[in-house]
Amino acid sequence: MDDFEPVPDHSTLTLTLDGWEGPLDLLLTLARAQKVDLAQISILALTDQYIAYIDNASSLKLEVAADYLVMAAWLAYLKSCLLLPKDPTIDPSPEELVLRLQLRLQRLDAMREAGARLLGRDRIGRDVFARGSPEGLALVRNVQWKAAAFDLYAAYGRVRARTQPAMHVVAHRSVMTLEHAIARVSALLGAAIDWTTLESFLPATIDPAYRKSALASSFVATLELARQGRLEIEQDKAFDELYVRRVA
Amino acid sequence: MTELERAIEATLFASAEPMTAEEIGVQVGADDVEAVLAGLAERYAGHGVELVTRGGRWHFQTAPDLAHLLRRTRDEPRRLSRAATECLAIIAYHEPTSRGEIEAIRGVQISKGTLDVLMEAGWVRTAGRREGPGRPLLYATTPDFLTHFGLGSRKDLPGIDDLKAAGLLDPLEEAIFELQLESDDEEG
Amino acid sequence: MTELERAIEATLFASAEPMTAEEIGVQVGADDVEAVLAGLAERYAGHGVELVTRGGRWHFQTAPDLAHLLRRTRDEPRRLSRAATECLAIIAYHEPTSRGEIEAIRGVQISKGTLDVLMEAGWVRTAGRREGPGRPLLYATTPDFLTHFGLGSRKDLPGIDDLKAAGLLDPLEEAIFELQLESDDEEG
Repeated sequence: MDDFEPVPDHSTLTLTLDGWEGPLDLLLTLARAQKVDLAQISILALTDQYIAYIDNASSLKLEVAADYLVMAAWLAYLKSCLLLPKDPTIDPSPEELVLRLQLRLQRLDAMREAGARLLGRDRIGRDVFARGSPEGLALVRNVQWKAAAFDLYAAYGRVRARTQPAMHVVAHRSVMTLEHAIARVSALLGAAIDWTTLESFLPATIDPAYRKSALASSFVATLELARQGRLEIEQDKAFDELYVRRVA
Repeated sequence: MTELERAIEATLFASAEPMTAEEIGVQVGADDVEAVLAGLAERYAGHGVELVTRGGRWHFQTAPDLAHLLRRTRDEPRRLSRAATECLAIIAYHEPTSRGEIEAIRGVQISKGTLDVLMEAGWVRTAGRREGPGRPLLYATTPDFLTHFGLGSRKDLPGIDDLKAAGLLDPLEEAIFELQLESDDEEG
Repeated sequence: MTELERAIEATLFASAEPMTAEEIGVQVGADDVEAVLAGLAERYAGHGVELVTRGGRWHFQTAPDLAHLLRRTRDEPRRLSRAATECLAIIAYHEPTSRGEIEAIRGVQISKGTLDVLMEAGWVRTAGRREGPGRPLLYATTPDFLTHFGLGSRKDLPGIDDLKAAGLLDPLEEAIFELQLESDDEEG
């Protein structure tokens, strides 16, 4: 298909037809063989050549040949119109059809020639060359990062809020720790040989919250000391006063 | 040589692609570089390297008459099939044109891949659709086509004026399509 | 311009590599091209393009004083991503701090590009390594950071009360913040 002038091979028409780019291509090649201006081409002679070529086909691959046979039929029709006495009722007239066929052949021929002339021009990379190693024009993107102070602080708040486990710390509240209560109760027990209320061990304070904490811690402290066998606990009934006494 | 000439010369030497006068102006920070470009092209006339304009884009290239010196070490550019060459010519001389029109001129269907090859080469692009029956896709050539084939513009297509004068580039009349009668109708 | 000059000019222009005088001679089919090369270089002196020799090899290059024209810069304002903003905030409040610590505080890994962006923006710098296992690289903010965010010093970073008042800390406990402020004090 790369060859611009395929050579017809009459012995194997199937292959030969494959070599043509359609019936028009075949017609054009035959027309050019007449070596006259395509506008002056003898359509009668061309028709005879074309039909003879097709008739010489010993075997036809039908799907390839269909277009060629249609063209042959059309040319045979055109030839008969040209040879028969003029019938003015036929429109378009045979002369008009001849003109159109000539124009078509000229158009294809012109484009074929134009293609060849294009390919023959001074082409870049074949005949003329661009610079071998252009430095290139660099477009340096100077990114200017933007962020507002608020974005920064909001981001920090977001991070902390997202990642820290909720941790609840009781703030501004004095408490008596268990260790402190154990130490206090142990010390006070030395003075209290008899049954004494737990409340009497509590420190004097006006802070009710601290008093509550001291009571709770001291109670746990007495339980711990009782477990250690250092004191005894007594209570008459639920929610009644708690009495403690040192173990002698 | 003026500073502007120097700047334009350097810009076009450095650019990996042909540039329009407008792009060059932006690059060198000047308006109206056309006249300077023309002057620069004149200055290079007769050199081994020339400044040329193709489809409104400027680039430096080696002088065509030195091809024999430079060709030996290089590969031939892609060889186009006959079908692709004819397609390219038909598109260039008729653009924008449809696949149907290309097939009508060649009298044969375009096999798959033919237009692809031309588009891959960067010479042909799609150019919208024609309003009308079937809204066929249209094809046209690219600036790279002009650059590659050394054409200042489509006016420089070989023989285009003569072909036009002879009516060979006129829009195809429907009647001509009927030449092949049934076979074309089937495809249409 | 002589034919030999033209041939050499075109050869060097089209060559992808600098060429020795000998290679050029082979290409253009001439002996003793040195003198011609020198003449050609002189012809180009003062142009936007120069013919130079480096280590015995000749090539064309754009004039060094025009480099700024060939490298156009364009300012592109771009908003800092959410990840980068968080990262920057953590560094600001905890500096100097390591990548590992930032990730621990964010609870999300940071991509390599994030710290790069902050350093490119000029707001974060590396600040040595922490003695200890792995000797992690430390990051801190720069004076530009303070300037950009309108801070006189890092002590001007809003503390807990400010953030809380702004509603930025809703699910956050004060104690955590006190902890953080202590660590700030240590560094201050």
